[in-house]
Amino acid sequence: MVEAIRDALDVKMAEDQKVVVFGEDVGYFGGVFRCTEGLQRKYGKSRCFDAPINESGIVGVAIGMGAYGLRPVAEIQFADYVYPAYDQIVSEAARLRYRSGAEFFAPLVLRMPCGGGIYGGQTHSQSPEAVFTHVCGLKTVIPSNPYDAKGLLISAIEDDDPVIFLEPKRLYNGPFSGHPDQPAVAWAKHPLSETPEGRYVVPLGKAAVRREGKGVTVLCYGTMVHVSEAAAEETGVDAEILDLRSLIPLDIDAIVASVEKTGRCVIVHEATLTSGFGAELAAQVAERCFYALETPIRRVAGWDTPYPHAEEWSYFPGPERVGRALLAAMEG
Amino acid sequence: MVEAIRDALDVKMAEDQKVVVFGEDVGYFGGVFRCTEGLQRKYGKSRCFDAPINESGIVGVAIGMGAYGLRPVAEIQFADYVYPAYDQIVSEAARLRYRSGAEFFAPLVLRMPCGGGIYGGQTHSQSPEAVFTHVCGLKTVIPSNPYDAKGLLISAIEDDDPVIFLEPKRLYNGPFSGHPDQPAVAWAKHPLSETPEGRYVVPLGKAAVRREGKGVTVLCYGTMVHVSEAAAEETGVDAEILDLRSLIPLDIDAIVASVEKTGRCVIVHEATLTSGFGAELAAQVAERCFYALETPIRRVAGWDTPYPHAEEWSYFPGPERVGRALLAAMEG
Amino acid sequence: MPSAARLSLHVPEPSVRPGGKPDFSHVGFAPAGEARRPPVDADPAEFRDLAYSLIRVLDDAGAAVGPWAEALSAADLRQGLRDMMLTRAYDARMVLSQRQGKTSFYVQCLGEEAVACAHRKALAPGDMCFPTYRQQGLLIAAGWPLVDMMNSVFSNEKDRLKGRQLPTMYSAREAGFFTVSGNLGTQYPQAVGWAMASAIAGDDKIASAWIGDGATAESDFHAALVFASVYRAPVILNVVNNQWAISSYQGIAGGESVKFASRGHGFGIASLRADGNDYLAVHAVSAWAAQRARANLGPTLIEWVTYRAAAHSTSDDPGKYRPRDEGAAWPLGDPLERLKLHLIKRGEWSEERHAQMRAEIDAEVLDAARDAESHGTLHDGPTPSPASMFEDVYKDMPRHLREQRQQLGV
Amino acid sequence: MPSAARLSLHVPEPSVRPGGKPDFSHVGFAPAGEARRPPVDADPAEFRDLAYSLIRVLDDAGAAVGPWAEALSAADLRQGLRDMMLTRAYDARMVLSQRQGKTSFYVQCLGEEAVACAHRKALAPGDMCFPTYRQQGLLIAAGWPLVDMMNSVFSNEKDRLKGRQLPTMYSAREAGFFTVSGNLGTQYPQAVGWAMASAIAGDDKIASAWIGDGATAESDFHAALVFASVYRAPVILNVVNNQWAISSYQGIAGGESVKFASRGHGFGIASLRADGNDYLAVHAVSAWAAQRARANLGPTLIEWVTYRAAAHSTSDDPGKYRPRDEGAAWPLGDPLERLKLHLIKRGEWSEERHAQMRAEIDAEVLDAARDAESHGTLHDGPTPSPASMFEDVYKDMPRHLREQRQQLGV
Ligand SMILES: Cc1ncc(C[n+]2csc(CCOP(=O)(O)OP(=O)(O)O)c2C)c(N)n1
Ligand SMILES: Cc1ncc(C[n+]2csc(CCOP(=O)(O)OP(=O)(O)O)c2C)c(N)n1
Ligand SMILES: [Mg+2]
Ligand SMILES: [Mg+2]
Repeated sequence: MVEAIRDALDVKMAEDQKVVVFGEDVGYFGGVFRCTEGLQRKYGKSRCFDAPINESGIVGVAIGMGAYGLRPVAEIQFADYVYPAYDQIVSEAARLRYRSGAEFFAPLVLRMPCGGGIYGGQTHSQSPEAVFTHVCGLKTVIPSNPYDAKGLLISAIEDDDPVIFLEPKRLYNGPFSGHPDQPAVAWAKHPLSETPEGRYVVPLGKAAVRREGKGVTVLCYGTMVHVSEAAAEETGVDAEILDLRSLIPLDIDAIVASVEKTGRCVIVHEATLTSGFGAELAAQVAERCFYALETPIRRVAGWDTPYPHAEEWSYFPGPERVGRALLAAMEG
Repeated sequence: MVEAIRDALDVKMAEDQKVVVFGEDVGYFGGVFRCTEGLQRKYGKSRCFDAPINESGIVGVAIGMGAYGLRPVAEIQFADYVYPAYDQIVSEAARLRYRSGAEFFAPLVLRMPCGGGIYGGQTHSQSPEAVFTHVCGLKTVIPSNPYDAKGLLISAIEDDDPVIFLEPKRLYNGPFSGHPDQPAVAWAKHPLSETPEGRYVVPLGKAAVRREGKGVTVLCYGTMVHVSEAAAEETGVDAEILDLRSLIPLDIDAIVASVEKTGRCVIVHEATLTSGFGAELAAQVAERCFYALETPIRRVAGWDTPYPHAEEWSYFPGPERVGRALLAAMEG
Repeated sequence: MPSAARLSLHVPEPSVRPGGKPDFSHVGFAPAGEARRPPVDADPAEFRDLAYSLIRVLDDAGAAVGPWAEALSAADLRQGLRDMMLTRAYDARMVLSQRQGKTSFYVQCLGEEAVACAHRKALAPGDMCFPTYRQQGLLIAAGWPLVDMMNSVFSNEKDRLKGRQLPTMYSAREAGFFTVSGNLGTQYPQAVGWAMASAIAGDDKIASAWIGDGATAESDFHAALVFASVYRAPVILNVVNNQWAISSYQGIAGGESVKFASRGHGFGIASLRADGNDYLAVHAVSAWAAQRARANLGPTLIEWVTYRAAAHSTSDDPGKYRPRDEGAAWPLGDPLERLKLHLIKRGEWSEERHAQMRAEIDAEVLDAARDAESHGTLHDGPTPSPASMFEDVYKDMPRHLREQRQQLGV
Repeated sequence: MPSAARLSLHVPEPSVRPGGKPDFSHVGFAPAGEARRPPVDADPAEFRDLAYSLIRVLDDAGAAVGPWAEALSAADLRQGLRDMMLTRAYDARMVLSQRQGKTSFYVQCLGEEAVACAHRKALAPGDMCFPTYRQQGLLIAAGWPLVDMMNSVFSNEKDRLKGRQLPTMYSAREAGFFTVSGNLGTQYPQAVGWAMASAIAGDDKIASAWIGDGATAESDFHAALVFASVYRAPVILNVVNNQWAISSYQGIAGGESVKFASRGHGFGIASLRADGNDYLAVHAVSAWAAQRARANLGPTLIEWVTYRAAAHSTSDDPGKYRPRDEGAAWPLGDPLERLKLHLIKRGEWSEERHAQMRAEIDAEVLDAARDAESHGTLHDGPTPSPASMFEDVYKDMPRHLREQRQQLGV
């Protein structure tokens, strides 16, 4: 997925002089996850450069650049480090268009690796999507595979609204079913690893059905798509797996259609449970599909604790926990 | 309610040398809403003082003070200005105890006026509780009347965990039913305006039934308690109104008991709808009361837009909107 | 060797409180004409002293003296005087309107008119200001229509911000006036980013960032200085030190032990401290900084020393925390009076012409107010439609907002 | 008059990249003994020059020279040498353990040992350090048991942090070592708050805050300086300038045009720049700052000039962004070698005693490692219980966490 992200940046930088890429260690070095490798050499230091370690400043200057007319794509080194920038994101990027009567807007993309599974401990593992989905004016996107990563990132860069672009770091180098004991798999053999050359888009606001099924609808995104697939295989539950891809805007039609078909719903995310985005999904499903639901909606999520280092796999909502929820949903 | 808050601070400052109060304009002047008036004079400049305008610094130094052994009560002038401090709250205050194996902790209280209804526009009207309820390690509290304000604030100050203490500013000087056209009412006549002298506590994590009823359960807090009461009166719906008071920890027993009795649930908050705390409430009710629910859970909340200045009353989830939801919940 | 058995907390306190005798000896002000004027391409390390002195041009007798005195035409200065008078009259009218309930809130800039008005004239078309709520002078000096500003203050049907913003939070892209944020300090790094973008694009436009003394304490101030210095962004970093935040004086932001201008030194940023009540000084120093920025020589930080003569806003009563007569003791005088005196001294102005201009301006403001009021005020007359509340949250209204708009039934 | 038709963005670049010839001329270093030593109660405005010079005590021949040379006993210095050697040996072992898969990650402080080790000795019991992940030397110089540190690195059953934290994120209240945060800069204002609390309580304890050159760019750095200066908090503000963040050099944090020590000037904070590879200088300067703080004279900011001789962490390969032989060209030498030379010169040490101490230390580290490993390593042997994952989120476990613990079935 690293290559797909780099490719999206490359395509857009080549096509549009206005696209600039910056962040901590993204310039000469090419980013701690190598997503911007080679871009400085190719496009020059004023199109791809290192930023001082100040996330609030990174977003603040990106807003100014966007207001000027550029299309900044800034990297936050880990999603866990986005909080210092929260004010600039919430009070400024998200509101610029509104408060100025559309005179100014901030077409910025904030890329950030999220999620655990690499023994990163509590400050290299978080999934903070819910603190963005609550903020009107932002779009929040999270790919689960290279094809989507490239297509969604191109959409995000072309979008005139600020986009929070979360990249599940455990997927950077391969899909991950949630079995840490199994050998790591590379993307190569995965059907969604192929990324067409040049520009293509995956539109924001459209979910994808990753697995069709009639028994229960699974709403998930990012790493949890692969975990849910594994759980469905392993339990044999006839699950329909929706990869939401974009949380805001949300593809509520796809969700409702699936839940009305299956009558059951399991929601899976890696972020902590309480007030996570799963709560919003559950609330909407409960409201819109009330009469179709045969069993209670279940949420499987990270526990309401910081992400621990050693007990990472007790924390991670793996296929076993998801599988139990699938079975429970089938039973009632 | 201003007096109740001031009284709580006074009681604790008198009782415990470790309690210190600071924030922007809280010292000599006594706070823009007058909640700390007279405290500097009474307890001296090193127990109650003005802070530089740096919310991140305010919380950061409060954490350090807490780690030293004091009990800092810091004021954020408006909840809308808490975002610069978000990193210190989320990454630090909330995690100190956990990451240090309980060697250090931050017994701080962050007071902040929230909510609209005073023509404050988008930066003096927000209700950001949901960006705190998602963060494990924090407690989030919001009173709806003077009695609770004093008792909850004393509990919060005595609590060894960091507490976000939201004060609905529209309630500072009187209850508010959500009818801006009706004359303002003072607290004096309200049954919950009496605050016993000296120390008493309202425990964190306990909801209060404000109105008993059999038809539908209303889950609400802060200003919306009064609005919901008005809506119930005006529609004649036999609503049971729960004032949650504390969002984390949540009194789930009280919620479940009520919804199982009524079979219906309406959730009301002033914050924007999507990913608001109402989503968590809806998710939990949907999961725990699935078989008791007769009609879909409904959420009434602020629209997913910034809080507008002139159209404040089109934005505010007033008794008419709540009333419509009550009627709809009764109908199914 | 000094030692203290026990530590104690130092809490800065203004030299006087209500009832006391005003004292501004800490301002440390210097006679006009004294501060030197380095070439714009001088190394900032060579004029650090200028952050501790005070650049002044107009002396007490109204003469323009010293190396910072420029050759501004009498016409330009008369225009400057007019801009300041218009700003003051506009403010007075809006404060009155607020008292009359025509709007919810207002912020005037009484006593600080020179800072914004003269600065604006030192910028070029296309440059972008990132102002606070107290820089209405930038708009007025740019010739922006008063009635448009008033429409926003009244949140009426013609409000270009569709009633969404608090009064004084203008936005006027064409006038080089960035949308004002209610959040202090946030616009400072944005200005730096805008300036960086201009540099990246190979443009020749510069940015001008604004912040108050109190808000320099905000962390975004630091973010801005870091980025501005690292990338040598073409930006002017204005700090308006009007001595007060709301009730807390500049000492609570750090002004007790230093001059705010010196905050630039730790970044190698050219840093100047200037008399903000001196139209000529503001213009000259601003022009110097603008020239420096445009020559790709990087940022300049300027502390404008001035005094907030009125309340913080219509919600504030300064009599609660400072002597009511403090303003009268302010040593740098009134910017309008000082420029008027200078023009009269130059033989380019008179009391009569002044009185006449005042009358004209009053009429102009009144006309504008009547015009604006005819389109509604906050609680009276036409307002923006509630439906517009759902617009501009995103470029295209997403489905969930369309649904909510329907629910509201608009 | 300089002018640029078009602006362009300046992006700082280190003087060399891989393949180039190392160059440290920008460090601007000065001979030992040259920098003056003001009295601790001097006004910071009177020694601003000390932020631009470099306080050094040990000269190239190993002699202690100049006004900052203290009368440290040979025993103290031998202990200092031992602390640094132990730190280095501990680091080497932990890096090896990481390579062997016994833990996930490690951060060494190779080349920077003097900064933490000597500083610690200048503090008193009860003082509190707010370190980063690279100040293990503070713990070691405080005599904290290596095996306890290793237990945390291995996240084993004896880890006092219950396996929750990344390696190197120690916490040891008794040792005056505040829990390390993975988030850069956050602990800086916390240290100030702790120091303010000590002052409020009328205590005599001081705080010591730590940050790297790269992280000075973080906004919390500013917050800390604002609060420290306004309230004159008894805190030492250490900036460890080891020339590099991860792959970005100190110029990206602003070090291209200024010395980080000068960041204190804009706040009126006493600011010193010192040789961080000189045990004697670190001790003397730290003691000066501690004395100042304890005498209620307020904060001191100290830039320690040093060099990160190894990779940023075990996840990093510095050969990708700087010459592999850059360390050899570092002009301030190796702190261990320099102190060793000094002791030998004083007749208080010898190559033989040094070799013997090294052997002792190696054995001590090996013993500790065996002990710690017997309690488990990250993927092998006993670990903290999964149930403990739910503890300490709150003081008392709330109902929803009890439910979740039950769901996990532990
Ligand atoms: C982030 C934030 N914190 C607090 C406030 C509340 N507030 C509004 S104006 C003000 C004082 C600002 O003082 P200063 O920067 O000196 O500007 P002045 O009003 O004097 O022009 C405060 C504290 C705010 N608007 N934003
Ligand atoms: C808020 C935050 N942003 C980014 C990071 C990622 N990060 C970890 S260490 C580091 C470099 C820090 O450099 P410096 O402050 O010079 O300290 P050093 O490692 O050299 O001791 C970065 C960018 C982080 N930990 N926290
Ligand atoms: Mg001010
Ligand atoms: Mg460094």
